[in-house]
Amino acid sequence: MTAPLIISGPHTHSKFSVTETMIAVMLCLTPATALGFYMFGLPAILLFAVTIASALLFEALCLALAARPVGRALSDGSAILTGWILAMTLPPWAPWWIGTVGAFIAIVLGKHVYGGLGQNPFNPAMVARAMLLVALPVPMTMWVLPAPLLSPGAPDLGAALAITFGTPPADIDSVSAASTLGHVGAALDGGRTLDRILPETFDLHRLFFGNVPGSMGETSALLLLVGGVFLAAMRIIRLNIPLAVLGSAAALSGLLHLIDPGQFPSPLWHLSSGALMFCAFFIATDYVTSPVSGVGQLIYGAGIGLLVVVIRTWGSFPEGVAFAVLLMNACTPLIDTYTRPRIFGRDRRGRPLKIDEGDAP
Amino acid sequence: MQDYLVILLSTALVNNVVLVKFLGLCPFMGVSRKTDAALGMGFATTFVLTLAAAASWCVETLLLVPLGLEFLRILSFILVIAGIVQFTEAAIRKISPTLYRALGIYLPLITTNCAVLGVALLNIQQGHSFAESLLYGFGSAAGFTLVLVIFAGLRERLARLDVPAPFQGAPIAFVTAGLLSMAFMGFAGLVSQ
Amino acid sequence: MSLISLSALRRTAGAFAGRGGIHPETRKYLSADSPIEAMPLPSILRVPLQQHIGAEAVPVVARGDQVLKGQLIGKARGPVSANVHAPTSGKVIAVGYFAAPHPSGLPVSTITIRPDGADRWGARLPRLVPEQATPDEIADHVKQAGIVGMGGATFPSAVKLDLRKRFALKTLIINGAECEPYLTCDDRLMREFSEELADGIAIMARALGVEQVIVAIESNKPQAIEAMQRRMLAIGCPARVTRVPTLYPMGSEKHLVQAVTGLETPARALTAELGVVVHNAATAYAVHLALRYGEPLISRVLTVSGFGVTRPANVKVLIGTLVAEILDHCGGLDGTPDRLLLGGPMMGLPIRSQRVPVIKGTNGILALQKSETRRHREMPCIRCGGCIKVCPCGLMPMEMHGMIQAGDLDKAVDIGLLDCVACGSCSFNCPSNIQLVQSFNYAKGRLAFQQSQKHQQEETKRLAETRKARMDAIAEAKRQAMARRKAEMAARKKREAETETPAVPAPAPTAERTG
Amino acid sequence: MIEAVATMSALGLGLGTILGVAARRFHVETPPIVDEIEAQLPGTNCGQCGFPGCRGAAEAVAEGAAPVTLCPPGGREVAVTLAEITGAEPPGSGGTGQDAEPVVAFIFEDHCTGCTKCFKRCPTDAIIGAAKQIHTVVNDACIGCDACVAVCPTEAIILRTKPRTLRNWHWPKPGTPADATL
Repeated sequence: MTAPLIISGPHTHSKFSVTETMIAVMLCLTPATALGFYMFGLPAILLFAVTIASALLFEALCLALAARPVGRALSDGSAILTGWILAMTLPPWAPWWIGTVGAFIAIVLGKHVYGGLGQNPFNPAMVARAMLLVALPVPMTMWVLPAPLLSPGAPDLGAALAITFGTPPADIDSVSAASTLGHVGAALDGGRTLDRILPETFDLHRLFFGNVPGSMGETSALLLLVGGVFLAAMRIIRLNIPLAVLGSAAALSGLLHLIDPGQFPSPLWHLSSGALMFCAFFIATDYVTSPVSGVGQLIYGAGIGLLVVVIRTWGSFPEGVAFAVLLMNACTPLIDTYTRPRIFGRDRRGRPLKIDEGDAP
Repeated sequence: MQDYLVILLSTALVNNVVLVKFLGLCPFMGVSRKTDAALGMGFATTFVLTLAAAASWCVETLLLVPLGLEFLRILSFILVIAGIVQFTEAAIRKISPTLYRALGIYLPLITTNCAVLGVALLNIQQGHSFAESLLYGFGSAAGFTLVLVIFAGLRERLARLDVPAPFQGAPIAFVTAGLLSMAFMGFAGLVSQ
Repeated sequence: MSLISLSALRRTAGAFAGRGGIHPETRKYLSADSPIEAMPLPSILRVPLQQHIGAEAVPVVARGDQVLKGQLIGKARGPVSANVHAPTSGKVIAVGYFAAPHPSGLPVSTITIRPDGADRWGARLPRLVPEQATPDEIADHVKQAGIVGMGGATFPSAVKLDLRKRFALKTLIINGAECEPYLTCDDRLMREFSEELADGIAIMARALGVEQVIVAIESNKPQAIEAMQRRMLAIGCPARVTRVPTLYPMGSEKHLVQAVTGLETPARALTAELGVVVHNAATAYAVHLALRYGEPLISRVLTVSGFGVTRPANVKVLIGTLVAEILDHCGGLDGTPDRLLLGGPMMGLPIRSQRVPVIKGTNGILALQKSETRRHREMPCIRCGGCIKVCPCGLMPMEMHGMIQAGDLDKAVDIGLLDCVACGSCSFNCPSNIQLVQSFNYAKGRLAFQQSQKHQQEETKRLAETRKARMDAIAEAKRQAMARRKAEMAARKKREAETETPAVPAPAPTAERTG
Repeated sequence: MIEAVATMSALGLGLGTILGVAARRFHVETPPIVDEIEAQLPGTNCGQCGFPGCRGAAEAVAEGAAPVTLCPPGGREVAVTLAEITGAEPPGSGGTGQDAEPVVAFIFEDHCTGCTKCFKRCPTDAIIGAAKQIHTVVNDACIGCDACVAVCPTEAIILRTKPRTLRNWHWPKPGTPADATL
C-alpha cells in the first residue's frame, strides 16, 4: 500500500469553494447586467466584453510574470468578477480604452502589486474607478439617455463599433445627458432649489427600474436589490454591510432632508440613484477588502454610507461611492483589530472569565 | 464657531497635511510599521505641532513683527520647534520608556518634520489669529495622526501579505500611500477655502 | 423578572452561545447498525507504554517472560501516568522501541506479546464493592486498572476522579455526544450496554460525590438516548439524559459543559472549577468492568469505517492489536485510501503504516477516499470570514494563520492561539482549503519547543552552577591537600631537626590548615 | 542688528532654561546593564559566542558590539530578554533563521577510549561515564557547545541535530513538505 497523505486534520471538507463563490456573485449580477445591456444597447455590450477580456489578459500577464500557474489561477473567476464590476460602473458608451486602462489599473495596480487574489487592501474595481474619475473626468461622466436594444433610436452594430472603438459619430451629443446625481449637483450649484430641479429628472419609478442615464450596471436599484437578496439567501454575503450602508446613508440624508428639503434631496432619491445600491450589495461586500467580524462590518458599512452622502452633498465629485469604499477599505485593518470576537472563556479584553460562585448549576 | 469647524475639517481631511500637502512624509513612512508606535508618534506630533503653532504665532506677533525682524522668522521658528521637541523627548522618556524605544530616532526627528515648520509658516502666511493658529496646528496634527494610524494598520496587514519580491517593503508602502492619497481626494471640495 | 427565570433563559440560549460549530456529513449510517463484534485473538500485540497524557509507564516485565491476561506489564510513574496491562496471556517477545500510532511514525517504548491462544486470566484486581467503598478506594481502583479518558484525550481518569479533593463538584456530565462524523462506537455502547454504562456512571458519581448526573447525547442518536433514559433510575442520584443539538464540536469538553449547563468555563481553567466534571461514556464502561469484574483496561470498542473499508463495523479489540489485523477482520481495504486515520475525520491522526497498534484512546480506524476527504488545492485566503464564523472558540483563524506564516508566533498567541482546541471547524469551512489547523499545531509545537528551550536554559544554568561548585570544591580540596602535605613536610623537617635539637616545642599545625 | 542678536539670544536663553528644568525634572536613571545582561546568560562560559566567557559577552552586548542573538545555547529566549534589556530589535518568533535546530554532542562508542577528557571539560556535566568506560551524552543536558569535540583525542565526538522524539515532535509548518517525512 502506498502511504496515505500525512497532514493534520480535519480530513474532510465542506463543499464551499472560492470559485463557486465567484460564480454565485456573477449569477446575482446577471439581472442588472442584462438590463444594462438592454437599456444601453450594443456599445455597452462591447465595452463590457472589452473590459472583461482586458482584465483576463492582465491577470494572465501578471500571473505569468509572477511565475504562477496561469490556467489554474485564471479559472478561479476573480479576474472576471473584477472586470465585470468595473464594467458595470463605467459610462456605457465609453470608448474601449477606458475599459482597458481601467482593467489595467484594477488588476495590476489594485491587485497584483500586492500579490494577487486575497492580498489587496483596496477594492481593485474601485481603485480603477476612482483613478479614472480623477484622471479622465470628461469621458467618465459622459452619460447617455437609455436607448433600449432594438428600439428605433438604438445604434446598430456599425454605429456601436464606432462608438466603442472609433470616433463617435457626430450625433452622439444629441443623446448625451447628465446623470441624476450630476444634474442635481450642477443645478444646486447654479443656485436653484430642489423643488424646482427634481421634477426635471427625478422619477423614483424610473430610477428604480433603471430607465435613466447612468453607469451601465448601476441604474436599476430594483434588480440590484434582487441580486443582493439572492446573494444573501445563498449565504455568500451577510446582510450586515448592505444594511449598514443603506441604513446609514438613509439616516444621514433623511436628517438633512428634514432640516432643509430645499437643499437636500430625500433619502429615497439617494438610495435609488447612482451606485449606492450596487455598492451596498456588490462592492462593499467584497470579502477581501471588508472587515470580517459582524460588528466590524456594521462599522465599515455605516462609514461607507455616511461618506457617500457627505461626498455627494458637499464634495466636488458628483458620486462618492468609489472614494467612500476606498477610505473605508483603508480603515479595514484597524476595524478588524479593534472588533475581534470575544474568545471563548475570556472577556472582551482577553482576560479569562472570573468564576462567579453563584453560577454553579 | 462655524469657521473653526471649517478649519478643523479642512486641515484634518480636505487639506490633509500628509496626503494632500505631502508634508511630514519621513515619519509617515518611518513610524508606520506598528499601530501602537504610530499612535504614539501621532500623539507626540500632535503635542509638538499644536504647541509649536501657538508658540510660533506668539514669537511672530509679539517679538518679530514689533521689532521688524520678520527675516528671522524661519530661524526663530526652528529654534522654538527644536526646544519643544527636546522637551517632549525628555518627557516621553520619563513617562513611557516603551514608547520612547518604539519611536527611536523619529522622536528627535520631529524637529525636522517639515509638517511642523510648514504649519507654523502657513499660519503666518494665512494671517490666522491665535485661536485659529492653535486650531490649525491641532487639526493638521489630528489629520497627520489619523492617516498615520490608518496607514500603520494597512502596513501591519501588508507585512503579512505575499507581496511580489520587487514590491516588498518600501515600494508597496508607497503604492499604498498613493492609493490612500487618491482616496482622500474624495474629500475635495467639502469645504471651500 | 425573577432571578431564576433569568438564569433559565441564559441556559437555554444557543448551543455555543450562538456562535461557531459546523455540520459535516456524519456518515454514521455506515456503521451505526452493526452490533459490536468481538475480534478473534490477534497474532501479535504491541502494547505501547505511553498511551496516555503524562509520564511513560515503566516496564515491569522482560523479554522472554510469560504474562497472563490482565497482568501489570507497565507501571505508572509519577502522579499523571497510567498502568499498562497485558491484553491476553502469552510470551513477551520484545521490550523496546516500535513505531507509535502517531503521524510522525516515531518509535515509542513498546512491549510486544505473542499470544499463546489460551487467553488465560491472571490475578484480577482486588475485589471491591463500590457501594461500600470510599471515594478514595474507587479512585485508587480506577488508577490500578489503568483507565484513561477514552474519548481520545487519554487523560488518566483517576486524576480526574480525585478532583473532588480540590473543588466542590456538583455535576457529572457523561459525554455521549460523539460529535465526530463516522464514529459510532459510543453510540453502540450506549445502545447495547446501557445497563453496564449506568452502573459505571453510578460508581463514578459516587467517587466524585456529585449531586446530579447528566448524560449528554447528540440528537442524531435517538436509540442511544432512549436506551440510556431507561437506566437513569439505576444511577442513584438525580440523573437525566440531555439531548444536545447535533453540532460539531459538541463533544469538546468546555463546549459540552456550556451547551448542557450554560456555564462558560474560563480560559485556562478546569471545568471542575465550575463544579462540573466530564467523563466519556466509554470510560464509564471501563470503570464498570474494573470495579465489578476486576478487569483492567485491556480492550476497547472502536469503529472501523469510511468508504475505503470493505465492511464498516464496530469492533471490540484488545489494546495493542495492529491496525492491519483489524482492517483484515473488516474485509480489508477497498483500494488505496486517500487518508488512513486513527480517530474521527475532524481531529483524528493520520498514520503512515498499518502496522501500528491501537491504544486506549483510539476510538476509530477510518479509511477515507478522495470523495470523502474532498481535498482540493490550496488557494490564497480571500478573507471571507468563514473560519471566524464557525470557530467555536471565538478566534480569528485566518489572522492567526497569517501571523504564523509571517513568523510572528507571539502575535498569534496574543490573539488567542493557545485558546484554540484544534477542532478543525475552520479548516473544514475554508473555501480556499488552507491548512489552518496544521498551521496552529505547528505554532503550538514550536512554542512548546521554545518553552522547553527556556526550561533547558534554566537547567543549563543550574548544571553550570553545580559544576562550578564542584570544581571549586575540588580545587579547594586540592589546595587543602597541598597545604596538608606542606604542613606534614614541615613537621617532618622539624621532627628531623628535633631529633637533632629536641629543645624546641612543636608548632600547632592546625593554624596553617585553616589558611 | 543688535535687536536681532538680542532677540535670538533671549529666545535661546529662555528655551535653554526650560530645557534645563525639564532635564532635571524628567531625569531617568540608567542602571549599568552589564550585570543584568550577564545574569541572563547561561554562565557556562562555553565560548560559542566568540567572547572570553559570559562576562565578556555581556560587556560586548552592553556596548552594542555584539548582537543579542549571540548566544546559541541561550537560543531565542535569551535573545528576546536581551533585546528587552538593551532596547534592540527583538528577533522574530517563528522564522527559521534565528532558532535553528539545536545540536547535541554524540559519541561514537567504537572510537571512545574512556579517557574522561570530554567528561572533565563539559560545562553542564552532560557526559556521563568514568575512566576507562565508554561515555554517553545526556541529550537533555547537552548544550552543543563544542568543548568536548575539541578535546577528544580520538575524534570520537561529533555534533548532530537533536534527535526528534514523540515528546518534542510537532507538525511541520504547512507548505514545507520536507518535514513531513522526517
